Amino acid sequence: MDPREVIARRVAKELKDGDLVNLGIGIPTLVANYIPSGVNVFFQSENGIIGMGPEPLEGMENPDMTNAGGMFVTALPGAMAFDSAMSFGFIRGGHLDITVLGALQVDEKGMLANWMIPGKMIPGMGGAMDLVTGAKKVIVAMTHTGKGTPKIVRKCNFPLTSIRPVDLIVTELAVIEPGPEGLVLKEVAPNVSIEEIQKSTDARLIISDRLCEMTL
Amino acid sequence: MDPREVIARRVAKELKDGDLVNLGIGIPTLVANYIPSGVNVFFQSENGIIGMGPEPLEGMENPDMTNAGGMFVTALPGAMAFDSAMSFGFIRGGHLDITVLGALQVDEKGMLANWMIPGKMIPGMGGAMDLVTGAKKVIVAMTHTGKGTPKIVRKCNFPLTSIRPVDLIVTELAVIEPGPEGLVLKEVAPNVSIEEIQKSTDARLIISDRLCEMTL
Amino acid sequence: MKTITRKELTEIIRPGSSAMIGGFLGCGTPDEIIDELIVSRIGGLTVIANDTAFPDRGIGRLVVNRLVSRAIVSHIGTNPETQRQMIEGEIEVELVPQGTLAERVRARGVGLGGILTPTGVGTVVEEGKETLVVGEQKYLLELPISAEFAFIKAKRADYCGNLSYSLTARNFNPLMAMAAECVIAEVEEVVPVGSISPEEIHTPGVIVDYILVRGCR
Amino acid sequence: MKTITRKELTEIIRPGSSAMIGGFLGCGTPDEIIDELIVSRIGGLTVIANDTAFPDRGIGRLVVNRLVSRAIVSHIGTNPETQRQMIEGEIEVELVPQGTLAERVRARGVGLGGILTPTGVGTVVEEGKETLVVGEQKYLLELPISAEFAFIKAKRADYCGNLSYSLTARNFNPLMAMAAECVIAEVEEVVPVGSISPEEIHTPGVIVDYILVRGCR
Repeated sequence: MDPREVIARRVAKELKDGDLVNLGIGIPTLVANYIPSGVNVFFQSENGIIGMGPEPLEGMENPDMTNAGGMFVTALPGAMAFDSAMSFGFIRGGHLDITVLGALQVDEKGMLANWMIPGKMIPGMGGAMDLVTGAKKVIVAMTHTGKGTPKIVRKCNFPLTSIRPVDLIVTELAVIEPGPEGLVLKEVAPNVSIEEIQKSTDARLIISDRLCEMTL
Repeated sequence: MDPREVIARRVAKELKDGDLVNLGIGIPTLVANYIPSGVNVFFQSENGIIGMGPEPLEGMENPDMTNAGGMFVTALPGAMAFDSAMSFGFIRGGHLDITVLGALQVDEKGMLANWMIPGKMIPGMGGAMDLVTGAKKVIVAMTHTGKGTPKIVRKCNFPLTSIRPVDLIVTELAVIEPGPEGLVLKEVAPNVSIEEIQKSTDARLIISDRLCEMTL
Repeated sequence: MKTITRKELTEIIRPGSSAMIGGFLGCGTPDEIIDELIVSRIGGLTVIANDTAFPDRGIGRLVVNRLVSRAIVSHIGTNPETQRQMIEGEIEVELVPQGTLAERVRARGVGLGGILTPTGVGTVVEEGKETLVVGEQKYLLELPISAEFAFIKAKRADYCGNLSYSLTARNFNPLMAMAAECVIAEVEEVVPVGSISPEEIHTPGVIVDYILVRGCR
Repeated sequence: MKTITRKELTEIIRPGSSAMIGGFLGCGTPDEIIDELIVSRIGGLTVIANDTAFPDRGIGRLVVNRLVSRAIVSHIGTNPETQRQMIEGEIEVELVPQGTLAERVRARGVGLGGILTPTGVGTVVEEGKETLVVGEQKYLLELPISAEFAFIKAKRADYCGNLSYSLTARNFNPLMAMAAECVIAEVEEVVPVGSISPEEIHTPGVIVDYILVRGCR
């Protein structure tokens, strides 16, 4: 299975019926494809909608209906449109149950850096700082390393997105939960050893007493 | 002419075409009856509407359409409804051209007290503090005295509504403009002498060089 | 979101609760929720609202029935009973400028730690509050206000709990729906999901806990 | 409110102006106003917007045409040209978290002196800013942001200038309409007064200065 699909499938299992969910660009967007049956969630998009649906069929695009990545989307029955202040009101005000974002780095304290590589790439924080600060649950969905370089590090050296720690890190190799003692390895992907995971991880991992295999 | 009508007619002449106007309860409400012809203004009401129209005909009242005094009103074509934060956004944000309010006291510095008589009557400030602080032009419309007691005083001893001075005071006797030197008497009602006005006024009045008779 | 009956309200709302209640002099107030509070004598309430309406209307009826121990409102002038109870020390009243009240409720709902307003500077409203000077203008720091419940009134709901308000009955309702822990909305009708357009929905169903349909006992 | 043509825009907007521009990655951006700025080479602009869109779309085209000297935005990741100009010092970019940008624009429009937000605390966004602790939580004091112009895009206007937005094309537009000295709205059509319901009007005509109808040269 494609690593991106592994990540998206595992994250999708975190969604509960009735949740208000915001998916970031990239791998997080794929999560929408794997919502467990019987689970109904509402997707919020920063640009001003709750109840966002999938990509429209060709020829049915509307220029006034896009997601936070600028792609055409649809509105599901019961969708609601609003302005940017209201949109971030939902996010900052604690009404968003889950946000799923990508990362450049996550560290031992659960700190996330995802909006800038000094001197190299400065896309800007967009809505990420508000999302990480305000959502009830923050899930990082990312490949375990970036071109072989560990993204799970001892301490972020890229600028932080927030001082609020993330709640869960899901990669194609593992599920890791930041806790008071550090990063706890909770699940490993099939046919992947703990040693392999630790080798691809700069931060020290604490092995959970209840370590299990990742199911998708 | 009824003193209240005199006041309302004179205030109405201050309204300019296109103005966004908020009228308080009591005499200010009467202003709407005397808008000069050719002048089109938009009435805003704190409870959430721009484009408020007159009282409905009997049998055409709607429980969801009232003014800030709780009376049934109508919506004119082009009316807009909004929530209380937006409503005071227009007021505090400087979008309201004119607010017309009643007063308990106005003083030599143009300070207004209109929401409480200590130990006696405490209706509360409602929207008055925001209106006086935020409107571009604040007009006090009131009878010159309250049961013989001057309402235009040297210094308010009732709690202030705002530290922003009012722009104009209109009574059945006079039009008075607060300025850096004090209260300037600008217009006197027909058949009323300056002496009579000063006698009903606790504050010292400065007689304008261009004093004229009030026209209605 | 769950649809409930008037009787079920009494299992959810405990005496002594704090509640934001929508409405402006009774317009846009959830009257049937108020009816039930009165019938079931759920008292000792802290009420956050624009006003206490009239003795025979809206929130005023809660005051007359002595169910309110504390009121945080902008105006009590239309309800002599509130003034009487306040003067005799039977009810505690905190007066807040209307625009400030709206922003304090909103601040809570949208996760702000406070707002700076020029309203109230130099008046008794300033007492006990932190002030800040920004660009030579002085402002009061006004803090968010929260409550256990929001009792709101909407015109319509759909079966997802999305709410739509009507004309001046909107007022504080959408702000309060964002700011309280448990949101109970009284509506005139429930319509199929998808029959309210995205622009006409003012409060999303995901933040509404219970719907009480008027006339459904 | 006055209806104007594209040519008249050039008499109103001076080079070196500050302008808030609606839109989110080009969705809800007034494209014909941007066309005219490009054709008439009105440059040296300070742009306040959510983002700089794409090189061939929306505000991105102003950047590519070198009409922007300063941008206050939340995101430039979709426009490599903005990043290039920033790195080479040709354009000044201030990055603001999206929710903070929305509240700063709103604060100006509704007359607040600032807002306290938890967003950005402990990050580079905190640098140079006043912080306040309210109830053990630390907040940044974020200040209002204003501009000479707001260039906004609405779906419809009526002949009073009342505006109605569509779906996700709403975004920053209604906030910006409140916050700028001169508001120029580009609309797809103008309809008779009274044909947009009070609940569907998002920006009142009284705060709109000019309307440009798409396709009217």
